[in-house]
Amino acid sequence: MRPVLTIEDLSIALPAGADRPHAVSGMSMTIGEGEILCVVGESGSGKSMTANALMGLLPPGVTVAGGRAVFDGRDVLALPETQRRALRGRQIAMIFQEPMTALNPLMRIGEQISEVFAAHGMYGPTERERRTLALVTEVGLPDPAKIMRAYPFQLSGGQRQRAMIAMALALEPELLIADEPTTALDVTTQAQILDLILDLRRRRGMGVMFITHDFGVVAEIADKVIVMEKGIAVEQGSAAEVLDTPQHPYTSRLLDAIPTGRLPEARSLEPAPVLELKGLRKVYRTGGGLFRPPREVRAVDDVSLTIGRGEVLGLVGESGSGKSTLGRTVVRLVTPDAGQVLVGGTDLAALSEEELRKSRGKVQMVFQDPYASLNPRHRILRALTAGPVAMGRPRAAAEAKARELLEIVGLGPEAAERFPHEFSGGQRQRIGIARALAMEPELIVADEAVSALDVSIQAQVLDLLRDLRARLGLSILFITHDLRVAAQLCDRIAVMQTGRLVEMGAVHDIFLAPRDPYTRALLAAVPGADWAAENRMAGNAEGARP
Amino acid sequence: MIRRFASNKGAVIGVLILLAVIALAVSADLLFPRGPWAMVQRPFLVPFSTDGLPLGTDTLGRDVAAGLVHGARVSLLVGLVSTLVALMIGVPLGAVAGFYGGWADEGAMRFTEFFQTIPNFALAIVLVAILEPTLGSITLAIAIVSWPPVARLVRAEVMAVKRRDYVDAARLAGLSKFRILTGEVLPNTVSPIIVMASLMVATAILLESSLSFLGLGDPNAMSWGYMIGAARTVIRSAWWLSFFPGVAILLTVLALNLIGEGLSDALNPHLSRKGTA
Amino acid sequence: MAVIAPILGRLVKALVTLLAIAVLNFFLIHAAPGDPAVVLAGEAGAADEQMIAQLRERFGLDQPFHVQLGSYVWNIVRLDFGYSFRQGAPVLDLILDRLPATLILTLTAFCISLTLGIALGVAASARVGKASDSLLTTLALLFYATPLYWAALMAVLVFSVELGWLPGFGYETVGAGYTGLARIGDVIRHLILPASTLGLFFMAVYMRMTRASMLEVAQMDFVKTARAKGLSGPVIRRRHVLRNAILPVVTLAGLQAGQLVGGAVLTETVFAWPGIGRLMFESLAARDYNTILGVFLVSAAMVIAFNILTDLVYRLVDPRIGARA
Amino acid sequence: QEAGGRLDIVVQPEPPGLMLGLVQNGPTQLVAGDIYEGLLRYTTELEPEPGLAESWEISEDGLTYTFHLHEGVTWHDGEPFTAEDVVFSADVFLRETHARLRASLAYVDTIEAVDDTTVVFTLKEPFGPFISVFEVGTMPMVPKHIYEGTDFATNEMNATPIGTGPFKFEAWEKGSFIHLVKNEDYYIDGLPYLDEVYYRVIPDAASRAVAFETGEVDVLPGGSVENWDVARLTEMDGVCSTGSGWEFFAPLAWMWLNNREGPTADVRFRQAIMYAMDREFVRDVVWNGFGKIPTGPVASVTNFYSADVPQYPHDPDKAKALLEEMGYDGQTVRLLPLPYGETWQRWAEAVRQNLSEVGINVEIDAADVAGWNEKTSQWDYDMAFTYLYQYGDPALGVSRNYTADRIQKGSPWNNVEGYENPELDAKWAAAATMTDAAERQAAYDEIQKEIVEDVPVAWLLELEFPTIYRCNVHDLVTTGIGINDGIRNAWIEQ
Ligand SMILES: Nc1ncnc2c1ncn2[C@@H]1O[C@H](COP(=O)(O)OP(=O)(O)OP(=O)(O)O)[C@@H](O)[C@H]1O
Ligand SMILES: Nc1ncnc2c1ncn2[C@@H]1O[C@H](COP(=O)(O)OP(=O)(O)OP(=O)(O)O)[C@@H](O)[C@H]1O
Ligand SMILES: [Mg+2]
Ligand SMILES: [Mg+2]
Repeated sequence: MRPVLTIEDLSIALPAGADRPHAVSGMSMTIGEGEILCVVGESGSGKSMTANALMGLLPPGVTVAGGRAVFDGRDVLALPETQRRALRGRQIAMIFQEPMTALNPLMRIGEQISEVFAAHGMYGPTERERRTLALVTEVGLPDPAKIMRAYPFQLSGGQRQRAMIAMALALEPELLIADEPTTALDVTTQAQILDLILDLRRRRGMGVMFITHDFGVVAEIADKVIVMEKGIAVEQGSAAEVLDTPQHPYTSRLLDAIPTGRLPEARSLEPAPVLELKGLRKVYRTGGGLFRPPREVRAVDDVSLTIGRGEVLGLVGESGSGKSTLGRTVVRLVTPDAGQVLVGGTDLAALSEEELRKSRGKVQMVFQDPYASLNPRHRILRALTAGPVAMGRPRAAAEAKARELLEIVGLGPEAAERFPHEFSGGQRQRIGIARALAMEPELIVADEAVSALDVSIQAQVLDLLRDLRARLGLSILFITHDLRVAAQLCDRIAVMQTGRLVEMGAVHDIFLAPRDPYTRALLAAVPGADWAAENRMAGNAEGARP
Repeated sequence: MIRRFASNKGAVIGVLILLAVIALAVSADLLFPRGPWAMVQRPFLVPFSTDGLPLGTDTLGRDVAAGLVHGARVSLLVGLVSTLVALMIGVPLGAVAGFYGGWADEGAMRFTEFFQTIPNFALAIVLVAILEPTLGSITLAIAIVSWPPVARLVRAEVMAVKRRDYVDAARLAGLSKFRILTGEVLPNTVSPIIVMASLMVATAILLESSLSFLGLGDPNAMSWGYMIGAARTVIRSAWWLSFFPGVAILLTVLALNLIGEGLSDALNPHLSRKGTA
Repeated sequence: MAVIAPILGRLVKALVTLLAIAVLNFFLIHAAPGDPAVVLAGEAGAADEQMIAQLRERFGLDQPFHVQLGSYVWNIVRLDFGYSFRQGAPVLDLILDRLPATLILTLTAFCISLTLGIALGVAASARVGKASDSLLTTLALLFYATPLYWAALMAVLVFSVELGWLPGFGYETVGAGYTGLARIGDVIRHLILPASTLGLFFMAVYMRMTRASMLEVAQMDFVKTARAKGLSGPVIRRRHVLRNAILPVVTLAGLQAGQLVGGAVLTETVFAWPGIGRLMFESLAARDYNTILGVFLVSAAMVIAFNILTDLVYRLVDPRIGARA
Repeated sequence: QEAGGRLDIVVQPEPPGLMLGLVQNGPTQLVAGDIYEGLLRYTTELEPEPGLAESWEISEDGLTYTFHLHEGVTWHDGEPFTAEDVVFSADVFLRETHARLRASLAYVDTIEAVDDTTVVFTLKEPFGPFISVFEVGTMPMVPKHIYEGTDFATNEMNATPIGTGPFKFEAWEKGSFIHLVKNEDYYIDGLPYLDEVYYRVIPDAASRAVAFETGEVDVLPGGSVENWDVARLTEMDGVCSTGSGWEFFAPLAWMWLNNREGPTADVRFRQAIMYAMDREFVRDVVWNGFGKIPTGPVASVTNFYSADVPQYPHDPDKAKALLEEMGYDGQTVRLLPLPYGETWQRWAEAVRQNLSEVGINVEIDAADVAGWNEKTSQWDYDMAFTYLYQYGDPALGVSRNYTADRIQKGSPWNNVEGYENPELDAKWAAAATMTDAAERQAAYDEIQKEIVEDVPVAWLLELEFPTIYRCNVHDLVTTGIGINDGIRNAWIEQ
């Protein structure tokens, strides 16, 4: 196979004061024609920097310290800016992670795509328009003529990512660099985009450098894999080699940490319900003014369910399906329009502001973003004791309890005196859990509590939750969009679609015998599902076979 | 943060200038015990021509240097106090509007909009004219015309902060709304308020001098604006009378701006996140 | 268009605001010491009780306060600004006489400051960190920190008195009898100094803001996308960065354009510009109640008009606004 | 003399209206003095000379004044001016609208038109200064055919005033200028010389000076630029100035001292103030050498002035001694400056400094014109600056400030200080009704001597407002009223 790009001994220097001297050091690799190379690794391992260096888009202060990147017979790293610019978009194209922000909000989609032609002085206006239309059609956007006239905000995330891809493909580049192009999308959309990329690769025969941290995605599309750790490529090889017989311990660690489809043993549970939802409804009305009717979104539509003592109920569904709204209604951060939230017999939904404040302790929440869920100005101790003290617990007792909890979640008691910014994301999430526990709740709502974390850290937090469930008999409403994660922890799973519960049942039933077509679609869209299934077949000791 | 601030050359210059001005203002009575109004020499003495009167004398033979130093007091005082008062109006209003939303927000914002609709400078003039020009009324008038942007800023910040998860966490912890507002939300809106305040002091100093120029200054308080206003009729024959106070205003406002920019750079979450993430 | 409805809504609110402003001002101005009768009597150099009583009666000041307020508000509702007894003319006429001058001055100042400010801000941001950027930012800071009136005095001194290039005050050459183009040219010559001093401060504001906004937008993801397309620096700045960076500048400019009308008092005074800022100040000194109230209302209406205009511009520039609301 | 040309004159502040019969403030008279005319004019020695009245006679008993009007005088709209107009003006119009004249008209029994050109004023009792009330600002002639039977204040013609004067109203750009043009049908052939006059409104004093420098305006009437600029401007080439033209008004500045309460109620305190003030310094520095230190209530150019009065030189020690004697306890006294610009502000500051040097605590009270009027007319002050015109005669412009019957709340133009001296009141009254000049002089000599002892107010300065103009303008100031009178004699040398 003819190599499109050969990187030799690439090093990228970070400015003084960064967490390490080099973002990337001594990296080498090749991408062949029509080949997909996946670059994997944890956050901060230097994946994006590699891509940016190739494009000549390194942020100010970050410089190429050494090495070559031969593309089309030339070292792109050494080219003067004008020639690099000619290369960009035309021979090497790139797509980015955030479809929300990667498009100019003030320009029509069509304009943004045809701008690529203009940038390289190609074709006249009518020809540009024609080609843009063809591209929009090719990436599978509906109603292409209309989409071309649309603004980014009028498109969904997946559609925007398709538009980005259309842009990247405009001049039929030989190399496409995709920096986590599906991370921000939900599973079904992700599956579509991956399909699109595979399809285009096949038809166009271009080389693809695909950056991801998700081994599921790797399993789905990669021909070759390169694993990065702290700027160093620790392992590379064909997808099969790396996934099945990892050589480097870091790779193994990453692979181990992935929530595979392995289903844990079903546990026996007490029937006593901790939480009962009856006919819960929440409708959002937005906009609306003096002269226009408001827009209505039925975020939660007639949902009834129960959670037993010590049970973990997983709540899954696509983005916007109403999971968070349901979770927030349970803790009554959102007041439902109708229905009951019965916790230990009291209907939280019917309490007045003041009564509610008193019974706050019963249900607690762990939040998604560990960086946003702790007040940056308060010490950890204050975060853990404010609640109990407000509930009337003596301060000394609350503080003792806080230190104890910190120990339980795997942090030393001395952590109490520190500020949030002194902790890593995973550690903060543990603090978040400790904070919820400090209120001695009967139920914890965990809304995407591990979604923002790196896989290995995700695994640690899941372990902690499992451990707490066992030790304290916690009941958890576990909200996630990741079915694999749900399978790790939950006893039962509820599937939501556009505000409604479409299916609910034991993990095994949902995974192995999904009844609702939506559930089936969700399951099919999980990247690397086949690979995971193989794994499962490979027969792990504790793997629960059907 | 302090390190980042200190590494900003402009900000350091700003702090140095401001400290110098404050030092002069504080030691005014020591340096010029006779006060700014004493007629010490012949009028219209050119600067540097007479010993002990480095900046010359004004239309009545008063020491320009004494006026400048005593004027620093008034200008700074008006700037600081009016900013404080504006904050005292704007912060609670903005906070309540942003935090409670609904009718409170609607009401507070209508009120703010109302004050933003009245032409600012004109309102200041009318207020001073009505209350009669004293330091107090001038300060109040400046505060009244400068609080609406504060309220808007605080409201926007509060609305942003109140959506953070830790605020929800505090609600779940059973803290009262008031405690959440004062304990969790407001402290996290302080940085942009500080930046804005530093610029407001600058604007207030300019505003005071403009009012003074229109003859709406406190006749018992020597201020820089008063000096320029009084000197403008002799600007042709005695340039130094308006030049020195003009430069004083310019430098002080400049210093405050430099400090404001330095603060905003140092406190800007954008930049700081980039540095650590 | 979908633009009409929210504008209508705003207009309704604006009318309520204006009425409230009228009432507040009525209270404020009546709280000031002295009344127009006293001032007129004072100026006459002689007065007796009979004269003051006559004047009060003629001005309606002998009525109880609430009656005066009521009839004032009722008149405002009917768009009747009342009569200036001091100047012996309907307030509306007085204001309409002066308004064009103010509008010409402030709009020119506004346009100068906005275009120059944005242009310089863009230029500075393109050279960020270089000497020319420092020079521009320092200049902007200086303009920002210079008291307006002081700059005005200096400008007259230099350009009018010393150099004799430009007229230092007034609206046109009095009694020259220019017509047509000659007259326009004459007015423009008179306009240059006041408009540029009035615009100087705002130019500095817009420039700093544009620069900061440009730098901030330049950090955004879509700019990276644009670079990945192979677009050149200037094209990116113009098509992508500037268009996004200009939005906050437009907002601020809209807020300030309205304020300019009421804030031109100083410039109008120094340059003897026959605008409504001066009319307000002089009427205030004379306690010519109806006139002050009228000017206030008109300038407040200007503020509102400019805000609505900004909104419209904003809607044109930013497609998200109309759709979201 | 050359005919033709245009004159640009500064008017400050912009007059509220030009109908001189309704509004009598300074700027109005400056402009409207060209449009309207009175029966008489007054020389710089305050001798009456013909105006609309060609000649006049006063009866022996001082009770009958007969005026013979010029023939062929017409109003600007072409209507003839007759004795009926005089009767209407004095007896109907001005009686209703002109407060100052009303006081003098109180002495008048009847006003009758004998024929078209003869008018007779009959007095109830003799009134010494009566011959001084026919100046244009005091008794302007207004057209009967326009105003009779209308509401004077709201008559639409007020916007386009019709007079008999040498110049006709042409246009008024509010905020910019007032344009007058030559009255081609003026009753004196060849007059006026000028084709047109522009009165220019320039609100800032410094800008006014610049306007003169750059040749934009030709005449700066007294008081239109600050004193510091006067010296500079008059030193320019081709620039002349004259202090003449104010003899009739003889503006005298003083500080009202509140005789009712506070330290200022004590005559020793008031005398201390007189000694404490360095009036020469103020004259030389603040007024740039213009003006004269007054000896008492009557200005030196006004009729019946007397210099034989107690003197108050600058003597801080004497002031301190007086304060000591009265036992002044350091109570703060408020000083209300006249809000007429920088000069007056500086003046107040200088006085405050003088007073504080002898141990008097002074705080300057700030107020704008309206506030000043309000405070003074409501007697809410301790010391307040003011200046007043004397109109050529103590009975017209002086006594009103010192007699008990003129203690009237609500107006700032009377005995605001609250000085009560019944003995002197009687003397003032007697002096006003004397007809013999020598007799009157003796009476006023006595009054001045006594009142200066009491210091009811602190006399500061006989103001001199120099008129600055280009030297090629001739005969600008020909009367005791200066350019406030019609400038019909002014001409420009080309
Ligand atoms: N603008 C910058 N200036 C300085 N250092 C930076 C900058 N951007 C990133 N870094 C540092 O470079 C290193 C590599 O970052 P990079 O963005 O390549 O990571 P990544 O593998 O793409 O991570 P992620 O999965 O979070 O996107 C990190 O240590 C990061 O802190
Ligand atoms: N405060 C709100 N106001 C208006 N609409 C809202 C609000 N919050 C959520 N919605 C709408 O309600 C619907 C459900 O939102 P929700 O956040 O519950 O979804 P989700 O399943 O949690 O999605 P994700 O996986 O993206 O977090 C969405 O259409 C959303 O746009
Ligand atoms: Mg990355
Ligand atoms: Mg969610």
